[in-house]
Amino acid sequence: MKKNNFLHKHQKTLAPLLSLVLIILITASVTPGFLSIRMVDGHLFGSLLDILHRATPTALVALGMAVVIGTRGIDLSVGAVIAISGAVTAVLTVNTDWPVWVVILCALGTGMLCGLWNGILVSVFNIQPIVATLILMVAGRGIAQMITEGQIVTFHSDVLDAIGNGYFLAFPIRVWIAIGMIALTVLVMRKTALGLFIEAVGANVRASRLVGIEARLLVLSAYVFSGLCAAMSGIILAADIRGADANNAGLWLELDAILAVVLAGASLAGGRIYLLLTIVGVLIIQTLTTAILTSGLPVQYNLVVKATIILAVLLVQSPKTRQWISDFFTKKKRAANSSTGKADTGKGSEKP
Amino acid sequence: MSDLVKDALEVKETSAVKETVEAAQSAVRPLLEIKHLSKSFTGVQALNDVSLQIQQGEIRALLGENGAGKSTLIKVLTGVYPRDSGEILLDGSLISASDSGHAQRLGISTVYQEVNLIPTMSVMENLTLQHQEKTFGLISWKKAEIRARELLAQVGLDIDPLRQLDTYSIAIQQLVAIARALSTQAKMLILDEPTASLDSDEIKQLFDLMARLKSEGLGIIFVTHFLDQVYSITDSITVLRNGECIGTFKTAELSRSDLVSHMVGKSLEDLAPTAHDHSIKRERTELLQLNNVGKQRYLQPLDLNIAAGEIVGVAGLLGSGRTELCELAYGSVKPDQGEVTLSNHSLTKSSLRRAIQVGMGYCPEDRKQDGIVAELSVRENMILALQASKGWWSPISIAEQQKLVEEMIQRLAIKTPDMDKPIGELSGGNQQKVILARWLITHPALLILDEPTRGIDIGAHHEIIQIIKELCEQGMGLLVASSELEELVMFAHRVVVMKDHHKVSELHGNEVSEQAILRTIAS
Amino acid sequence: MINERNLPILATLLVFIMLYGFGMYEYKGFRDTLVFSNLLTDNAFLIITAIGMTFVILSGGIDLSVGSMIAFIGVLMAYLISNTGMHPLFAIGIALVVGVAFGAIMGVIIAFFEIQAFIVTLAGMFLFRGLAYLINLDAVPIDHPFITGLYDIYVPLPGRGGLTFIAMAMLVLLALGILIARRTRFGMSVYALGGDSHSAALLGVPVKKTIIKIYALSGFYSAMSGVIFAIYTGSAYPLAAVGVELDAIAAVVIGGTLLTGGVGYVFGTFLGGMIQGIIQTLITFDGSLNSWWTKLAVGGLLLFFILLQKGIVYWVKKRSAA
Amino acid sequence: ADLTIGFSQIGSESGWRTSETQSIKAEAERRGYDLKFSDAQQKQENQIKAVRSFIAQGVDGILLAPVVETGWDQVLKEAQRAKIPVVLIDRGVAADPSLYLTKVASDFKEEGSLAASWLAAKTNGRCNIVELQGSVGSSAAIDRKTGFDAVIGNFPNMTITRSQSGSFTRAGGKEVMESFLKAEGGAKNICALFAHNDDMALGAILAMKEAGVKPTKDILVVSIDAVPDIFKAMADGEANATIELNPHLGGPAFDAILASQDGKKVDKWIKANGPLYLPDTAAAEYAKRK
Ligand SMILES: Nc1ncnc2c1ncn2[C@@H]1O[C@H](COP(=O)(O)OP(=O)(O)OP(=O)(O)O)[C@@H](O)[C@H]1O
Ligand SMILES: Nc1ncnc2c1ncn2[C@@H]1O[C@H](COP(=O)(O)OP(=O)(O)OP(=O)(O)O)[C@@H](O)[C@H]1O
Ligand SMILES: [Mg+2]
Ligand SMILES: [Mg+2]
Repeated sequence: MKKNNFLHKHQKTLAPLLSLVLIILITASVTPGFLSIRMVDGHLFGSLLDILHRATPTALVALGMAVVIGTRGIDLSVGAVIAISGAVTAVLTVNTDWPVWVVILCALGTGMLCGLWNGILVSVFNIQPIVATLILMVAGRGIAQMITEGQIVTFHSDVLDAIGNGYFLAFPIRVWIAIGMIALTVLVMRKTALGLFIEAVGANVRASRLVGIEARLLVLSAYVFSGLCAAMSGIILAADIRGADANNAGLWLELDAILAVVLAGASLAGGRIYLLLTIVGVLIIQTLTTAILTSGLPVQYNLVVKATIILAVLLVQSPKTRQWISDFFTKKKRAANSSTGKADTGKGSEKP
Repeated sequence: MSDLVKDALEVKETSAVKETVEAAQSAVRPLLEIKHLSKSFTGVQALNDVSLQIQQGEIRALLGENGAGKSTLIKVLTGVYPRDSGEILLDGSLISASDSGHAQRLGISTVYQEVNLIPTMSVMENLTLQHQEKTFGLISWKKAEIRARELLAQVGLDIDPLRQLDTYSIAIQQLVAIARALSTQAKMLILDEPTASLDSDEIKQLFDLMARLKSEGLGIIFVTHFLDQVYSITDSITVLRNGECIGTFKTAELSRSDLVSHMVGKSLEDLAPTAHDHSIKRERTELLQLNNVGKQRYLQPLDLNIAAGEIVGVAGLLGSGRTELCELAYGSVKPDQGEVTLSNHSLTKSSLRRAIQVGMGYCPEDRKQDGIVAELSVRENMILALQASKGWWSPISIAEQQKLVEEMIQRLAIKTPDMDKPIGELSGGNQQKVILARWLITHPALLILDEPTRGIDIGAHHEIIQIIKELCEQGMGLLVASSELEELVMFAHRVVVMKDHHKVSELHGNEVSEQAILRTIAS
Repeated sequence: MINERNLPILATLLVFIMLYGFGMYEYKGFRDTLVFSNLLTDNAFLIITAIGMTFVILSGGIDLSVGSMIAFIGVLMAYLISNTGMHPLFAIGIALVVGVAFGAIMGVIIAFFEIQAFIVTLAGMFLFRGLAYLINLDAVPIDHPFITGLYDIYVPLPGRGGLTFIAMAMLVLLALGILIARRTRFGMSVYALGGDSHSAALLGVPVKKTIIKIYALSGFYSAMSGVIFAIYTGSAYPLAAVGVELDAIAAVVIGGTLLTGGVGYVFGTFLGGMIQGIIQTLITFDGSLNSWWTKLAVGGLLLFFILLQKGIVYWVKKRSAA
Repeated sequence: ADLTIGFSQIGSESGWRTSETQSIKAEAERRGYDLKFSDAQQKQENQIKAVRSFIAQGVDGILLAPVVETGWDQVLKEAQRAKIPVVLIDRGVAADPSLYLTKVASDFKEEGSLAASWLAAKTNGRCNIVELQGSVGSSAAIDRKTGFDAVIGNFPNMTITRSQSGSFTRAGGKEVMESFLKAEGGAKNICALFAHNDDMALGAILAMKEAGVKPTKDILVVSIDAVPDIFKAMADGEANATIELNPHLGGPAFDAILASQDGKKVDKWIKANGPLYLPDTAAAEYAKRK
């Protein structure tokens, strides 16, 4: 009884987790060795590690996206911001002898600037978020290409190499970075009233304004944060291939990020967001991608498989499905002791 | 007296009363019959084995405290919520509406609680939605406009049906909703708190309309918290308490005090309005000062001072500018001339947060759009204003939140299974209480209330007025806009009368009376 | 006085006229009617897609699958015509039915499983593109005489321009869209749903049925757009129309429709699509922008027009208030 | 003569594409032509719009780098009606050759075949190959694969064991190569990598190095395009061969337009296939192209 209650209360949390476990198990049964993890050169090695490693850029972007979606916004420009910050990182590394941390700060600053731009369009000029960020989505790649002059700028830097592919305590450094960022965000959201304010603004701006929440500033900061997260992701992606690919870095990543936020149970109409579950959503998507790559499927099946599995996960997770299933079982139960029930109602209707 | 109450509370006796009423009615086949209806939400048994019958040409009051299950009954009846068990018969045949549209087609026309219209559509489009007349298979907007004007005339509204609905005030929207309900050929009309925020004139108009429909043989269910209205229009009364049907009574045979006891479950003798002293005893220290404050096409410039411990009422007809006055005073709409100061802080240009920090508070009129944050919990909704004034970096600890909220839930008798329930799932009146509580915990120096008791039951109404008075005795100033003159007269020290967006007069001390206000408005 | 609700659309019209005027002033070639008729023909498929998208957005939803649908329908049509030897009219019929059916299925998932439209249609976007790959990876020509014959349907205008079959088809579909939106009960239900879906349900709007119809209609329009695109290029290509969903959304929004739903007009979408086309044309006429400046210009002009439009609306409101 | 030429480019999706654009622009500038450039951002419809706009402007000639081979008949006919010669750049179209003046292009299939031939010679026709395909559905990917497959079909012991799309990008190449190495349990069962472009190969080389696999020693690397970075990789002993896709197509294209204006006959296909480069000349080539 008590256990049942627990399940009931945490349905929303359990559904994405369950989906993740299922996808991992199914992939493992199709691909031998998928679950194996070994120590190689003092760090962990295996497909599961690859998933974590590959998921970090998306996870960072999704983190920012979740906050923006919480304010009833959306940020389509993250892919372009990734390209811009990658380009800044590469060009500064190649063309200046500034210390790496200055370069990184510059790249992060550029990302926040991009976020500020989006934020101003949305909260000051009242342009609808999807269009406001669409502008930077289109123009941003142009900016990135301008910085790299349309070429892939290859660079070399030990620190950046380590960010892209180094290990610390057996785990990839970039995974640590992502964990740090996630932990920090969750902490700020939980331990201050910021999370409450963001959700309130997303759910009802008018009411939030009337209680004195400075909604404009809040929405603006959400986009700046998203820009920061995208910039981090951009640095990692550039460090990963030791080059800035202004044309392709982070292409369509915004869709994966939004997908992850929604898989976690958030609504694009604002309101409640779930940061940790968003990360689970990212892992679901990355597992799927990695599974398709290792499966040896012909390329033309990639998208159909991805779409089918995403749809399946969505359908399984839908609260409606759960309700129908539970209705089905209660009906069965009722049918079992229907005799008494029927007699009762029969009597009731005869009486008056 | 108290014996009677006790008797009425005895379950056996109640059902005896009920049966006699039913026996009297069973001569004719009831228009609507509800049998053993039950409905539960997670954690709440909203309706428990409710049965009732309504005849043709009967106006039935459906009464009960906030959260008693009135709205739920209506929604189950019209198929908005699926029922757990029970039967519904209309005209003797079993019906099971699958949604509101289906119910309409079956002949049940409903005005739900809160305004449920489409704010982004024009009045005409709202009125004719789903009933548009067509020529050659296409909607004819010419006919629609004619029809819309007819319907608006029925409820006595003379407004431009082509304008967008949300440019009109809540009261007008409410009337539009009623007009819409009349647009269908119905056997049953259900009105869930249609009179909240209406003025006496509109209410009279509505009652005339109900009387006419009654004579045409419609059955009407009417939900309200105003007992006067119950006694002036209804034939019979069904009382719900905690989801249970307490009984059905002939209006003429039930005294007010008995009715209240049935609703509340205990006798409340001190509900009668106590005589109110319209003068303040303490020394006058000014709180709010409006100096020639106005805004073009919004409100004519006016002066207004409120002192500590003073309650100033704002009266006026629908659309007279009461809400506008409140908004300018609070600062949610910035005036384009004049000065606003609160306890010597100039607020003319400052942010709302600053205003709240120096002691301003505002309960808006439109609870659904401006008040509640539906997805958030009762607790979060209640601490929102306090938290906002503190800033995001100094959070109120959960323990403290729980303490504050628990206290308010007790004090205002808010009916909720727990404080983490989303506020959107509370009954309308309870939502209103939460919004009020939101401001009470900020301990404001000056609280502005726009229609504060909208949709609140008599018990709570009484309680809230007590709280208001108490707070003022402790030195809080209060600006209350209300369409209920009786209420204003009960506690206001001073009443500002508005007309056509400017202040026409101010009644002081013993001048304050319903008649005086009405006279000022009429002049 | 101008009705406030028509203001955004009038502002869009004004922006379009100003732009066109600028083009005529700046470039000689722009003054020919050919430019205008090219705008109609070249943006036909985008506008058709955007009309379907307008209904979706008016209802408060979104449909990301339209671009992939265009590619899928084209490939399907090509397959039916060249591999089964079917007459193009039949192939078009089947393709439209398939488009409507897939749209309706997405609608069912959105309505009954209560999953957000963004995500369902995102999955649809992956799925349709994937299905296109499965039918045919390569680009294939559709050179059936019936299809090539359509190019000969042509109403010349004064100057070098003329209305092509494609432009006319678009205009017919536009008129149909306007009628559905403003003159049918379904259309009003769409507006109601977008304005406040909860209230709409209480007012008796059949919410689920309407949602399914909306996505089926969007499926119809994007399938139609797929057909038009196939006729336009005389070929089918599984990578066609990538990113068209975003262009369509932008066209709808530039046309004055609110993404939050409930407010907007189909005709505005037409103007929005034309404005997007004109941006492209102006950039080509200029011809001096390199690749990255092209991107910046597209984004910048988009922003400029949105701000201009907002400015006009703001200014008129202020004027009429004074 | 001072010509006005319209140039409809696909986009700027890769470094190679940008080089091509720059080369053509530089050539036009050198000759004093007025080049109207239009970037179609990977969209065929934009290219059609651009060609139509060029026609409306009455240019003297049009260069078209078609994003896809089909779907040009109509607009080419319009150009012909307006008597504007069209030169196709870097790939052909599936239209009647009479509709365009000429094409200045290499043959993707031939590039694939050349890569396969080199690999067959290098491994004596005995090799398990992993393939990094370009963007799914793109003609470069399809044709390079077709050309490659046609040649290895002659060698029973040459098989493609894994083939996935790396979308022509470095990041894609790296991620897919990582998964190949995981799925095959390291380099034991892989003898060579064939990448549809250099960028994917460069990404794959990074993946190999991180997995402790030595490119060229454990796995042979052959790719197409000849971008500068691949020469550096070859010089460092990390790649084996690349086939040049010539980006300098402006000169022959303009010459063709001039020739046609003079009423001379122009070949329908001006081949611009590049040679296969090997590590021996890599350092010098890198210095030249940097
Ligand atoms: N959608 C819902 N989900 C969960 N609980 C609900 C929902 N709607 C109503 N309830 C609960 O059912 C009970 C009855 O609510 P209902 O709205 O019927 O009250 P009411 O009698 O109309 O009150 P009021 O006078 O305040 O309008 C309340 O306890 C309320 O919290
Ligand atoms: N043209 C308009 N556009 C937007 N909002 C408007 C417009 N006209 C009125 N309102 C809003 O409608 C609300 C009610 O206005 P109204 O003049 O009816 O106030 P009232 O006297 O308080 O009437 P009520 O009895 O309804 O409270 C106010 O909040 C006002 O801001
Ligand atoms: Mg109620
Ligand atoms: Mg008011």
